[in-house]
Amino acid sequence: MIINHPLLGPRDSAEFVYLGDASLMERPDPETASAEDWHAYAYLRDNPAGPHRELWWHEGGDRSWLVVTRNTVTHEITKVEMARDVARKLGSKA
Amino acid sequence: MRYSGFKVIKEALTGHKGWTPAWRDPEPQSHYDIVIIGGGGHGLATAHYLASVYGKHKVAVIEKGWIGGGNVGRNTTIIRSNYLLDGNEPFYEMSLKLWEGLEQDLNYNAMISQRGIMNLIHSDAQRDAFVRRGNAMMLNGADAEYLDLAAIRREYPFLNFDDARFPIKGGLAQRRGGTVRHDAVAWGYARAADSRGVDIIQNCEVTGFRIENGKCLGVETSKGFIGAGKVGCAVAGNSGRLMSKAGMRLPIESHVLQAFVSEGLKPVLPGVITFGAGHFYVSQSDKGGLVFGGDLDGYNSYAQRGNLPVVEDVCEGGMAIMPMIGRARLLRMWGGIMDMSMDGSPIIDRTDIDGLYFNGGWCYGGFKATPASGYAFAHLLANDTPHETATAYRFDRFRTGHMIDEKGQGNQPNLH
Amino acid sequence: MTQKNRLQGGQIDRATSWKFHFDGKQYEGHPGDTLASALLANNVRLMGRSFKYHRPRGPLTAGSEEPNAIVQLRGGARQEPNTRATTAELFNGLMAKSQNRFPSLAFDAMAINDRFSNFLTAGFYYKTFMWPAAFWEKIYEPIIRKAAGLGALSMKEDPDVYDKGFRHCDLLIIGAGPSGLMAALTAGRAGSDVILADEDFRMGGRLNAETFGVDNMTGADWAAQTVAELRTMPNVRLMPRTTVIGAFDHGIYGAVERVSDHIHTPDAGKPRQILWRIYAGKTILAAGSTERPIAFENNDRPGIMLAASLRAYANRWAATPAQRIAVFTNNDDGHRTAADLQAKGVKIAAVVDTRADAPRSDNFEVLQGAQVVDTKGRLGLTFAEVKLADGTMRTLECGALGVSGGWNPNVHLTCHQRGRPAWNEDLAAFGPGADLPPGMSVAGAANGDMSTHGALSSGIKAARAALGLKGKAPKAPEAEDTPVTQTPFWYVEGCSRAWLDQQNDVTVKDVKLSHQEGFRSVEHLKRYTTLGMATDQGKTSNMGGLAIMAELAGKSIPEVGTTIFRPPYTPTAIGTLAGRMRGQEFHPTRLTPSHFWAKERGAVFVEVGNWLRAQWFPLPQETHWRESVDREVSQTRASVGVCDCTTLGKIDVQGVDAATFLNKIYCNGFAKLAVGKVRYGLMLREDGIAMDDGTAARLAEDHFVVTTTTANAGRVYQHMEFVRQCLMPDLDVQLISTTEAWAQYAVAGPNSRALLQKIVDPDTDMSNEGFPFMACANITVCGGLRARLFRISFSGELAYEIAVPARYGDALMRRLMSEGEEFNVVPYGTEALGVMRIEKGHAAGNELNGTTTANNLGMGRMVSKAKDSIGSKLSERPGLNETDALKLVGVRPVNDSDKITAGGHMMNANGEMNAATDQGYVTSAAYSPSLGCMVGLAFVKDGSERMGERMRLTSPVTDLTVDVEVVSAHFVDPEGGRQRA
Amino acid sequence: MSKLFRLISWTQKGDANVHNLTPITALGADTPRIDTVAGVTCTEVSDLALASVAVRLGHEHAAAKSLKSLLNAEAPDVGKALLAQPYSAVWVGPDQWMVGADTASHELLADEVKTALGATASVTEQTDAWCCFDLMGDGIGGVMELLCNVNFRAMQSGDAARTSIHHLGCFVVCGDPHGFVRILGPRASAGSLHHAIVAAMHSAL
Repeated sequence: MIINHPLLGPRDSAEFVYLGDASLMERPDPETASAEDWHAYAYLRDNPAGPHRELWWHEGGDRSWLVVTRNTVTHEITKVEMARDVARKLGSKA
Repeated sequence: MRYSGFKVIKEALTGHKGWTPAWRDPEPQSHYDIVIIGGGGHGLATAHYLASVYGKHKVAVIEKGWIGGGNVGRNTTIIRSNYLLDGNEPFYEMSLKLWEGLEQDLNYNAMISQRGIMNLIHSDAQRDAFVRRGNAMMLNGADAEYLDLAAIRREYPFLNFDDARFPIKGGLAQRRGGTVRHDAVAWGYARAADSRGVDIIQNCEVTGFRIENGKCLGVETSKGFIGAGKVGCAVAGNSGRLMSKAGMRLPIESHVLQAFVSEGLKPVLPGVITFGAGHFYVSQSDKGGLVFGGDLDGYNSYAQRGNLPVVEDVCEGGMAIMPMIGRARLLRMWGGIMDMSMDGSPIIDRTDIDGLYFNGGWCYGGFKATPASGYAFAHLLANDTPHETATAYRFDRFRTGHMIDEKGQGNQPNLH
Repeated sequence: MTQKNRLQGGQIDRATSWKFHFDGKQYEGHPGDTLASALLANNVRLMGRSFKYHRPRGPLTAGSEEPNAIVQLRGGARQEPNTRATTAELFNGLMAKSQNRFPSLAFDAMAINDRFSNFLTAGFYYKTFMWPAAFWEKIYEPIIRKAAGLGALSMKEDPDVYDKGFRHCDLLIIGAGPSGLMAALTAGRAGSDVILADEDFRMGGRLNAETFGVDNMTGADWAAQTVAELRTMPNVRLMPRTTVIGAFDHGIYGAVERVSDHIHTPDAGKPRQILWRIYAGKTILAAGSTERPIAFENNDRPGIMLAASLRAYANRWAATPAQRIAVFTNNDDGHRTAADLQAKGVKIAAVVDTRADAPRSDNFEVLQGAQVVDTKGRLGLTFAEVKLADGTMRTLECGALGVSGGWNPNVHLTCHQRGRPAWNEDLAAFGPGADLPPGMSVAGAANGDMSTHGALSSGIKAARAALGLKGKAPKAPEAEDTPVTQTPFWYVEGCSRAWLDQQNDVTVKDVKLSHQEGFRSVEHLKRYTTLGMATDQGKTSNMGGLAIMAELAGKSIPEVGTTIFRPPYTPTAIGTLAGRMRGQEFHPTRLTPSHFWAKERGAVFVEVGNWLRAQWFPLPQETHWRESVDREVSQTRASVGVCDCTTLGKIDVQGVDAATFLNKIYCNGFAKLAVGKVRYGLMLREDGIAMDDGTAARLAEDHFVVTTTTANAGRVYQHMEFVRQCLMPDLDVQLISTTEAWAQYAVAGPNSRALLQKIVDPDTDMSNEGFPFMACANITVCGGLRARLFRISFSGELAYEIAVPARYGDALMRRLMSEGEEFNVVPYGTEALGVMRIEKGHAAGNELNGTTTANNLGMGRMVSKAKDSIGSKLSERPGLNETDALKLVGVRPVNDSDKITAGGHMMNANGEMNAATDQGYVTSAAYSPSLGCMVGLAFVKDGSERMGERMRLTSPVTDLTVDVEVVSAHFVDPEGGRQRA
Repeated sequence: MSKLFRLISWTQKGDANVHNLTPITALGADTPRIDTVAGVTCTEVSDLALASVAVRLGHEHAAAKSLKSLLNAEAPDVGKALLAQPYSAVWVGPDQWMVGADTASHELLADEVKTALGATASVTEQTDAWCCFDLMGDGIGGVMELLCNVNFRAMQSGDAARTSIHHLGCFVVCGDPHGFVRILGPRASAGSLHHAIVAAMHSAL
């Protein structure tokens, strides 16, 4: 597969390390979260057959974490974002 | 129809006119005691044991395509019970025992071939871990055997002993492990279940569950509504897709695992061999093909196909451990979709929805588990209590912290 | 006489003659020949035996779709099983053997199977071999396995090397027939970056096998001229002998280039084959089409071939299987074969055409509305039995029969991403479907453009569309443009032992039985009969099987559908897919800075991940590794030892928020760590399980150096970057690995300070007060070389770790050894390191096995409740905090001579020993020279409360059970006085 | 401040080359290795000092300015390298660069760079984290396509990419698409990297 890195352009997915669902960026608030929130965060997944927002680390490249929107049925990639930017947006939301 | 030596000879001499379909092709009835979703190995085995062991005959297996078209038809056919943890080992050992009696039970030759499985060891730490595992197996009543380097050299002279980047230091063998003609497992269970009145309904896709005030009343399908006292889901690989129709999120990700077969070769491999310093395991089929595989592609996928990097990774492992296969040719590669669970172990449990039961999360250990999975799921569906060998396979183990993590990789499915 | 069946003409170099051997007999051929064409020219038709019935077989085709002419090429370690004679290029001295026969090809004992074919029908195995139960394993299966397979491996290491490479292009064109060449010409002239790949060694495709012309020259000449022009274009790369094996995601194609298969042995340093990963912006599939046979009784005898292949052998290779041939066809193409061979002087017995209105010919007899119903000839065709239109029979004497049932477009690569082909009514065949792999288009015969002119024009069209070329399209060259309409005719009525899959011996009868038994989907049919699962991947057999299944099911062929085409397009050597990554090069090797020195010292090395580390340093008189290790331990504890610990991961953590960051990463506190101090840290995964441990040294307010275990360095770095970028993006923290930048040595033992004082520059106060336990600093050594000094101890002794830039590591080690002589300094390896850390009760990889918690490790209290850290919340789950949880303890044998085995399980002193009574397991064990017996670390249920308890250690798999005592894990200096001294 | 803290900076140590330890090359010899195949040479480079620069949060502007004055040029953009003397630089990540210079005159490069950038960036010595090989001569394109997945045909002088060679994370810096490429790889694996490069030279040339 080829991931279109926002900075570096098209790069082979073999240069990346896959982590999983991008919801892993939405770590529960340690002050307020319930045990159930932590269980859901760590263990439950939507696992969709279709578009999936997921985390890839460019280990063989610039060491950026990326949020890739990829269709799990066709493998088509429709969006690639710098995870740090996404995380900052999440932060500002919270 | 029973298969017998006499029958085979008679048909051979009379032009095979007397053979009848291995299973019927019925239309669905309006209601069953138990409906199994998924005509794969696990679903068909569940139906067989429901009918033959638990006396349930008003049972249907509904399959969206043709039976045996999922992972039971696209795996590397290995059976073994070489597990470490108490939550797993008794279950897989029961499975191995069921395999050993399967042909007589089903009156169908699935070519169970117990030529052994050998896990190669390449470091001291690995040896310590395998010794612990071998001991766990034996303490659970399974067979295990530790082999030193000399013994490995004797039994597998063709391995790379002299120019290895990660030299072989020994191995853990399970002599009762081996391989099975995978398609025949689906067909054999289907034929046996059918002969006991189970309806096997092919090309019937589940479009939804009918759930009223917390109880599952049946399934909506492409062939209309089918009522059921209980609904059991056994669609590993597609569990996420199916259970979302019941509004459930699972501790599971779907991943693609590739497998490979070479051209037919004169026999070279005694049994199953797994490389301990790379991603490669291999056996040889009765037709002569080297059947081998390795690691997941590593990303969520429902596409039954993979990509080159893993193909190369697997072949690199193969050449590293047995460089005599360099001129053998890879004939076909394919991909199967795995229910990768959060701790690498399966789930056989009731759901929060009354009357809806779940069997999945098999990762890439599903094929060897087929008989025990069917048996334990049948037990759960019949008695509403978990089978004694499957008590640990609960949904809530993640909530309570009772994970069954053989590989110690934690909540990252693609590492299991 | 030699080359009895060599005709005139052809694209072979008659000026040169090459000798080759088949089954020990010598023949002659020419450059340009394939093994098959050369054998046919030498009047050899019999080249192989079938898989199940061992029927005599000759080539069916002239290409990579060949099911029958499969031989064992070369010999010795280069023995190459299952090689197609039809694509194997001839070279001088080629050696080939037939396979799957005993004792000889002409007389094969296993041909007895053919007599028992009534028993060996589809699905036969599943119904039998079950009685008595025990017999399957012991009797039946061994017999079946003996018969398994076709060719044999040499069982020797493949002596050839393989390469892998990457190529990028705007346009990849697969196939160099008329459409592919025309597409390449169009794109090349437009200046785009083009790769043209073809599996053949001569580009041109069917143009080389036909007689009709292009632009007033022969097709072959036009192809040669076009290739010559393309060769002059720097933006066009021609890749002959290159098979594109698979279409993978996002325009990545796998291609195998056969660099040296056409010569005797590869030149020095050159690969046998190269696996190319081709990254294509756009792709044109111009793979042509494959002729399909017609099924009739005994249609598998040597000499019975596809009609166009017969033609190809005559036109391209000037070879014919016989001097008198017949043709059996249901379309006009078959007539071309008769005309072309007749033109080369081959006698035409007749053209048998199933069509009542078949075209007549002045030159040879055409039997309209006739069918071949049976054939004769034990090891090769002698007669064909023909049923004429009026029902009367006629026997044709012929040594070869060309069969043409129409053409199937080669759509395989269009389906590699699970796209489905679409039915083309005119061709009565499947063509490319709508859901092609993104970026791919299809041209020429592969797209159903069967005429030469149609193929040429579609090549132009496809290239212009793919590249979005504007302006007036160039005109396609002049060429024949005969329309093709194909009336389907699949098999001769009433045939039974008529072969569909010739290699796997699947007949019409088998397909009928499969249907009768309910195996009616294409997937069931394939799996039950093995149709299409042979090394030819069903290229010539699938359609016939589908057609018959469709008829039986009363459905149309498209309704029945096809099985899925999967990579590779043709079978691919496993060595090619592995490339150079084998032997010592399987993984890269990481060497420590003291490696070359250690090698001089005769160290024994061990693989630790990709690292090579010194395991111990044997002295000449030492005969057993234990002697060396015990000495290294004793000498270190008695005086001073040095160990290269560079392999530990080192991560440079800087930034204003560095401390805050580490506070989140580690479960214990780091905010208040003073500058110049080191602290032990434990990292949890988010699921509360211990991930890794190490130390963090604070070199400045905003600068830490974190160490990880050797094994987890990579994963920990990834984890820290995840937390930095994805969870705490607004912290000012920067990370970079410095593992390899610094040579880091542990200097341990009571004399370590004394030794280091000779190395460290004087302005560093090395006194216990000036540089206490857990101190760290940037210093200089040896007169001004920058260095880092940490006072940390893994061994439990007074110890330091000193680091210098890696390039000086070798010199520093030598200096430590020379300066240490007065202290009798000893270098120690990983074994002694392990012994000392076990004696000291330090956890390592065996204890941090991914399932253990801080609680298990006896560090439960380290998990700070005062703050949130990764994993702290989920570590509170009940399952991770049970009262009888495993606790890390020490074990020692009650009888000092007994062995402690890592991996052994702990059992109570009395009672049964089984899974139910299991009390834990030993993680690490070693002989302790300090205690004079073996000691171990173990996880024992409620272990911390069982000190002094007698238990049993059992290891049935290594046949050992001993009495042991549970003791503190700190066997040596439990109070820790030494490391603080 | 404690005595230890005073010792943190190396810049207070006068001449760093007075020490009496002799370095070895990444391949373990006293002198750099040179291999030649069909006119293409692979030369081990052992006199390259390296320091990484990672900009501190909120100091992007200041850091860029200081870096510019140090390099006498804009810091290279994404995927680019600055090929200059005395300082060269390669973009390695968002707000991160690797600065290079000769060890002879810049043994303490990290300190020089830190002095230039002060609190605006984190600087880490990287000199010995890497080994370096220069490929020179006609036909290096054929060698590169066997080594790594960079489209070397499309590379211009001053282009740089991080890529994988023989499973090793490497930097590839194009000096001249027709005859000069510099490869930086992990120092501890210099032997494996060198073996891969020379094997590819024998295969392609």
